[in-house]
Amino acid sequence: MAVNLPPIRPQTGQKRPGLMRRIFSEYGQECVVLAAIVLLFVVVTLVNPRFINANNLVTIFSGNAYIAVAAIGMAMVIMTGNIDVSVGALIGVLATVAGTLAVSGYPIWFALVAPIFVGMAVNTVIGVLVAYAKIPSIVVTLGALSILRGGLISVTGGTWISDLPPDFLIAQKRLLGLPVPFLFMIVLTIAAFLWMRYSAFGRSIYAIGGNPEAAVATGIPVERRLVSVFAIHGAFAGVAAILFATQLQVIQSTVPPNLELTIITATVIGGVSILGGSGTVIGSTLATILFATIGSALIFINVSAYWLRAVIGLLILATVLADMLRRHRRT
Amino acid sequence: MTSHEPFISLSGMSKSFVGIRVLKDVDFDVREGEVHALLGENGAGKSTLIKMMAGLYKPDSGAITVNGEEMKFAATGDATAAGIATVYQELLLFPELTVAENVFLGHYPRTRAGWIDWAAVRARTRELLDQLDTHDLDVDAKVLTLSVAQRQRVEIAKALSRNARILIMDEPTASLVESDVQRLMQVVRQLRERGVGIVYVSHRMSEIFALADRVTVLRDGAHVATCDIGEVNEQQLVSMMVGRPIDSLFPKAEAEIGETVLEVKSLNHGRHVQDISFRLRRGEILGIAGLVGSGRTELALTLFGMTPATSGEILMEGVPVRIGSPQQARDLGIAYVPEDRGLQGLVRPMAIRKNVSMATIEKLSSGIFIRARAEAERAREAVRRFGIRCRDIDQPVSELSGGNQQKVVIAKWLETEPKVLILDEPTRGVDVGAKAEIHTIMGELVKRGVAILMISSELPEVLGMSDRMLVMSGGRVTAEIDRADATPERVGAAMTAHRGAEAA
Amino acid sequence: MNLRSLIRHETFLALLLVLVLIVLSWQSDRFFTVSNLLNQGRLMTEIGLIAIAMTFVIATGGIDLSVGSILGLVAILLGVFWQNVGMPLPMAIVAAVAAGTLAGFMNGFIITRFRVPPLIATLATLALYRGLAEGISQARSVRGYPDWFYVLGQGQVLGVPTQLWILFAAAIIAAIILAYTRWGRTVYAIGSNEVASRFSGLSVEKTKLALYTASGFAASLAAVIFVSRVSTTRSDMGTGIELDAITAVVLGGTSIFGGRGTILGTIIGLCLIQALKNGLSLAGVKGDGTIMLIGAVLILAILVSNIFGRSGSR
Amino acid sequence: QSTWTGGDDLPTSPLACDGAAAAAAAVPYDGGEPTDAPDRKGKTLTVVDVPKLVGIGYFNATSKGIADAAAEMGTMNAKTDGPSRANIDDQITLIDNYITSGVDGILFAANDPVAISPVLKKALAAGINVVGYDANSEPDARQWFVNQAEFNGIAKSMVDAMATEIGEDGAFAIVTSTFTTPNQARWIAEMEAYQSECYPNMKWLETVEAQEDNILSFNQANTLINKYGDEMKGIFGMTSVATPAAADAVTQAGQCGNVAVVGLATPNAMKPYVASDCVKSVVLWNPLDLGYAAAYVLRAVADGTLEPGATSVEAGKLGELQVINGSEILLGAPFVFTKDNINDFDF
Ligand SMILES: Nc1ncnc2c1ncn2[C@@H]1O[C@H](COP(=O)(O)OP(=O)(O)OP(=O)(O)O)[C@@H](O)[C@H]1O
Ligand SMILES: Nc1ncnc2c1ncn2[C@@H]1O[C@H](COP(=O)(O)OP(=O)(O)OP(=O)(O)O)[C@@H](O)[C@H]1O
Ligand SMILES: [Mg+2]
Ligand SMILES: [Mg+2]
Repeated sequence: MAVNLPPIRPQTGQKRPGLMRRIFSEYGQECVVLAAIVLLFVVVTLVNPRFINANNLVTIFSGNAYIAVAAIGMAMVIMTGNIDVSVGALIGVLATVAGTLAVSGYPIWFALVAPIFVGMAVNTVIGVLVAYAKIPSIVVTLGALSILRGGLISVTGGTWISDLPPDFLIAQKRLLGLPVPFLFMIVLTIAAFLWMRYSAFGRSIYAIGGNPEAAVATGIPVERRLVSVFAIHGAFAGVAAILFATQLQVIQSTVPPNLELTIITATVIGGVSILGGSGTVIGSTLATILFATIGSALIFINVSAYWLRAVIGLLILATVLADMLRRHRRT
Repeated sequence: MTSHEPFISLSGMSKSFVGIRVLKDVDFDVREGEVHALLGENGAGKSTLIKMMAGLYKPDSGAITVNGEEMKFAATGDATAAGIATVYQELLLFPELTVAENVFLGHYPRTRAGWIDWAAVRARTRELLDQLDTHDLDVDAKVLTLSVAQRQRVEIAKALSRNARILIMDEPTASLVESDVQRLMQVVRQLRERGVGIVYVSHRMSEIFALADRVTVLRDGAHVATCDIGEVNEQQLVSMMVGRPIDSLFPKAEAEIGETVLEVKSLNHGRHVQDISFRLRRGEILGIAGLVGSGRTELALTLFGMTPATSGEILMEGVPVRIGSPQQARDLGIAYVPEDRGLQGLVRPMAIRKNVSMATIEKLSSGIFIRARAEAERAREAVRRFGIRCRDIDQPVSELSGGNQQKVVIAKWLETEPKVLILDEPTRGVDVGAKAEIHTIMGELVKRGVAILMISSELPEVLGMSDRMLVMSGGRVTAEIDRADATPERVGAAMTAHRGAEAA
Repeated sequence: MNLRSLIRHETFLALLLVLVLIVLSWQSDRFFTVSNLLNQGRLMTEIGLIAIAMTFVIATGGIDLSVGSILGLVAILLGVFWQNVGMPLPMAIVAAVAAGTLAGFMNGFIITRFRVPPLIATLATLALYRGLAEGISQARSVRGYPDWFYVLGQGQVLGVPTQLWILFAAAIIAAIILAYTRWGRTVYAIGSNEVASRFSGLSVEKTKLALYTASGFAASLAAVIFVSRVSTTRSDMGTGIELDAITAVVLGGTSIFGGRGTILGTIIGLCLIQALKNGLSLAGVKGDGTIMLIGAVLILAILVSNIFGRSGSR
Repeated sequence: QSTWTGGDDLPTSPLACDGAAAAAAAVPYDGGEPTDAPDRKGKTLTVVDVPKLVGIGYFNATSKGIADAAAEMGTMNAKTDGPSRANIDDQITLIDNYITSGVDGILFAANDPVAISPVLKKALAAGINVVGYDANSEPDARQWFVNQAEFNGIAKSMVDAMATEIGEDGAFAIVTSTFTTPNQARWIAEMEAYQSECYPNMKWLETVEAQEDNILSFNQANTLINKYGDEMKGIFGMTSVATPAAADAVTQAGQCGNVAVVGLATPNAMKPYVASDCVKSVVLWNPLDLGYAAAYVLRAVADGTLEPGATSVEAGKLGELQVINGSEILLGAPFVFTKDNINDFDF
């Protein structure tokens, strides 16, 4: 049956879109968050120039670094189409582990490394339950949240850890003139970004989240990868716990209420799709910085403290809606 | 260049799902440099057999021999390593990743440092796509922006990137328009020349005869026959598949054509529906032909209220109406059987009963309560009327074969007693037997005075079934052709024509 | 996947509940008494009301994380309307509940109109509504409600705590709606395949809007009962209640991916959690031990029902 | 620069600036009475202690104090069980369960004075002896309340300490947990009243929330330092979480000596900062003593030795404690820890 074939368009003359366009189309949400940060900086600095003094920049960029680090692991988990609501409790457990080791005479390096491995171990169990037992991750981690939170209290009885050796308090130190938490955040974010962008393992995270069925058919060992991703997330939680534990000279055995929600919020506001398969860790780190900026900015421009949380909520909502409008325009 | 030793051979393959045997002791083999067609009705077990060859399913029993060596495929990786690549029925790509990544995911070329060599990934993808005559596809485009035909090209490039000795293609042409089918067949021949062995599954007889060297027919999970293509004719193949002869492929029922039911005047919606006008009469089948992206589906969606028209006029039985939602369309007597059965047509985990009643659930309720007895009655009636093969009406639709699933969608919409029925690719991926049944149903409907708007990418189907045809290109109607004047050449010309250059 | 495995999960859960009841009453003779059980019913009403609405939301494949914040907001508005604005209390209640329902409607509007995924939308409003509660309250608590108001949270009708009647009624109405009406059918259809539901002419957007509104209403009702039970109003009320409600719902067998779940399951899940909290406490287990055990039960229950029922997986 | 409006609408009663004791008006007993309480004289009591939350140093100390007293008396089985979050609802549920399980006595520190009252009344109605400490309920919902220090007394100690450090015209800010936490809210209200009366030239910059979150407290203190620079001379920490975090912020910002930190905190958490001279005064009572006294009061109530109208009670090693405000027992004046004495304490 003879049918006229459509003409084949040769490649020539078809140019790739410009760099800015590509960045904006690929990293749209990151751009929105970055724009929000810049906008806040400009506006607040106009109102109160002290906002950009060096110390305040340190406070903004390093004060929430542990949340950003935890959000890196969370971003990976969310990209595979899963979620973890137990990470807040896990950070509490790991901080206590680090502190306990440090004051009971173990070498400092051991106290600093142990939480990473404990975090990996705990999350490996979670990962196995998700990947092999096929329990939805929200169910497993809701359960883990209860277990870790209850376990922490019943083991520690809620005592605080003080008398920490000075060398242990790495988050208070500076390297090359920059605060260590900030360096951790930046280095880990960039490393994780590059790893996810350019390593085969990293790409498979996107693949699993984007189309799990296809991942199986392509020969990606989905179950093993899922366990690994949870374990890596545990390692990041370990690093976050260390930054959390070494910022002050005492370690509280309770963690900030709703820490897990803060971390998840940072991740999704940063553009990681909860449906899996897209987003970057740069976005989640930018979102953490955005939260810190908002918190600081509202104090600087004298928003009544009572309304502070409402304003934060409104700004988060605005960011979300801005992203949605951007997407709708594109389609 | 066909060698006579099979590259891969399967013997005594059996497989059961939840206690039901879907493959019974099947033998199958493929040689290098041949096209081996695999035929069978929906649910005959073709995809299941293929998935075992690909290492996706483990056989309950049976042996796989590759190059004379017995193999166990524990995972898809083992099959790929053995030189077997698969293009699945439901294209398995990663929508958020780029074309190049999709092609090389899982076996990226590495730099010496162990990182992915992106330059090589892109260059080699370009090369593979060029080999497939697909020069217009950007290797950096995200797959989610591609059309079905383009995605398929990516799948084939992916298979080739692994230097496959055997390429399995499960219904590769199911969602392609004719022109793309031709290009695909070209590619298949080219691969055969290079010595690749190809397993080719399709429900379209014309392709089988144009391509295949050998055919194997499955029925109800059992092996019926394997023979050279020269030994059989179409009639024989069909009766081997169905177990009975089928007289005519496109039975055109003679129905009386009545007054105009639906009239559309210069309808517009976005880029894909521009200035469309036509009339549809009672008892008439109006076929719409066109290439992928010609806007046929968009037109249907606009008529059905999914994407309401931005301008233009729609008249139902002479009365101007506004259609802003599928509910309004339904209440006006328009029904739409969508092109993507799994995504748009069915709630697959739900029972047949609930799917059938879905569009008429208000009618089947007193107040807010569903009248379960009446609902079951209607469903049973539909199962009987359309010959839906199922255990009972409470069986989840996901367990039915493709053709039967399609009948459930049609049954659902006929429950609304529509005046206008829009069928978008009604027989896509449906076997010959079921296809004939669906065509028979269409014939009965027009006899009862329903007006049918049929979109199909299978030219013989449009030509065979329609009373009149619209041809679309670039979002516009480029030709309106009566049954008597319709020839493949005329329609083909109009499909690629631009407005103003209407094929007269 | 279908009705059969559903029944299986709930049967299993019910058996587990019976087992827990037997073990616990063996541990403490004060556990299995009418007054204790009724009292537990009083304590679980707020979470129960929220969980019932949440069952619908999760069955459509959505989620509502803002319920705890809506509860706080409604509690504050109730107090502020009554004390600062000077409305009569019944009117203040109605106005506050209306506001909370509106908050739920806002969630639905953001989700349906702007196509924001429910998790993200309600994470944002979780922060927003709590912030509004704080801002409006100016950190003041409101106390000293008239006595009649406490009937709701502290009183009894026919020997049964007042709010338990409300929970019963809500559960029965919700169970009937979900199981036997076309709204319920629409909920399941949306949860299983939203696109196909839209193509079948079901009003997907309207249904979702209604569900998030209903979720806001349930949280508002819970707020009124909560205020009446504890006799005071604070802006931090209901913090974290969303996770408790979600726990009950998923323990009850509702699939987090949508399309599956029953009110009966949710109620059994709720009772199981409350029985554990209460019974273990009576048996001398401390609060932290109890929450660990509840976490383990949640995981194990879904694990076991996965193994036997092959449900729960995607 | 909002003045403090948080907390509740109760009137403030600032102490005299020179510390002259206000004439205490005799208030009749306004506590509740258990109904049909069995005679518990001399019998071993089963007691549950329900603090605001478990898992923080302060309530660990009170809990230990209770345990110490119980061990000393030998006639009390005390157990601590509290919510893992400072949550009014969880606390109520716990108490409710203990009522059902049939304890002899309940010791509590309320997350909310009003919210906890119905369940405490229920306990009284069940014949259980109820004694509060640290954070009160409504008076008639319990029998006695052991008051660690009166709100106005704490306010005076705090503001006096700050004035000594930064001068009577210095500017300061406050870091608290949440505006709704009743004790903190009362203290802040009393501080404002006292400061505006006795140090009218001091400048109140602002009050920020930091939950019970030490990193957030640290960040908030830092932000205050960055915002006000030299203008701000002092920071009040209102909780045992916020105070060390604020001290750490000042230390890490290199502002020791420029920004004073005064606050409520436990000595152990503050030792490093006091040792480095960054913090000069920490205000607190001894929570061990608080728990200890509460246990003794409960014993006395059960034995019938502490009855409505009494003016003092015997509390083991603490000696005689005074009854104030009708049904409260005063632990003593708040204690100010300094470099000289802080190492004598370990809690
Ligand atoms: N995962 C599964 N679980 C249960 N039954 C299955 C599963 N996969 C396939 N089946 C059943 O096995 C039978 C064979 O299915 P298969 O997909 O192999 O058919 P097919 O020949 O490829 O049909 P089609 O032409 O429609 O693609 C069908 O009855 C189908 O319902
Ligand atoms: N240029 C394009 N780039 C990406 N996707 C396209 C393009 N053109 C069309 N598509 C996609 O291809 C699909 C088919 O297009 P459309 O529905 O307009 O045409 P049709 O004639 O109905 O084709 P079909 O044969 O698929 O029914 C649509 O889903 C559309 O999104
Ligand atoms: Mg198939
Ligand atoms: Mg189409």
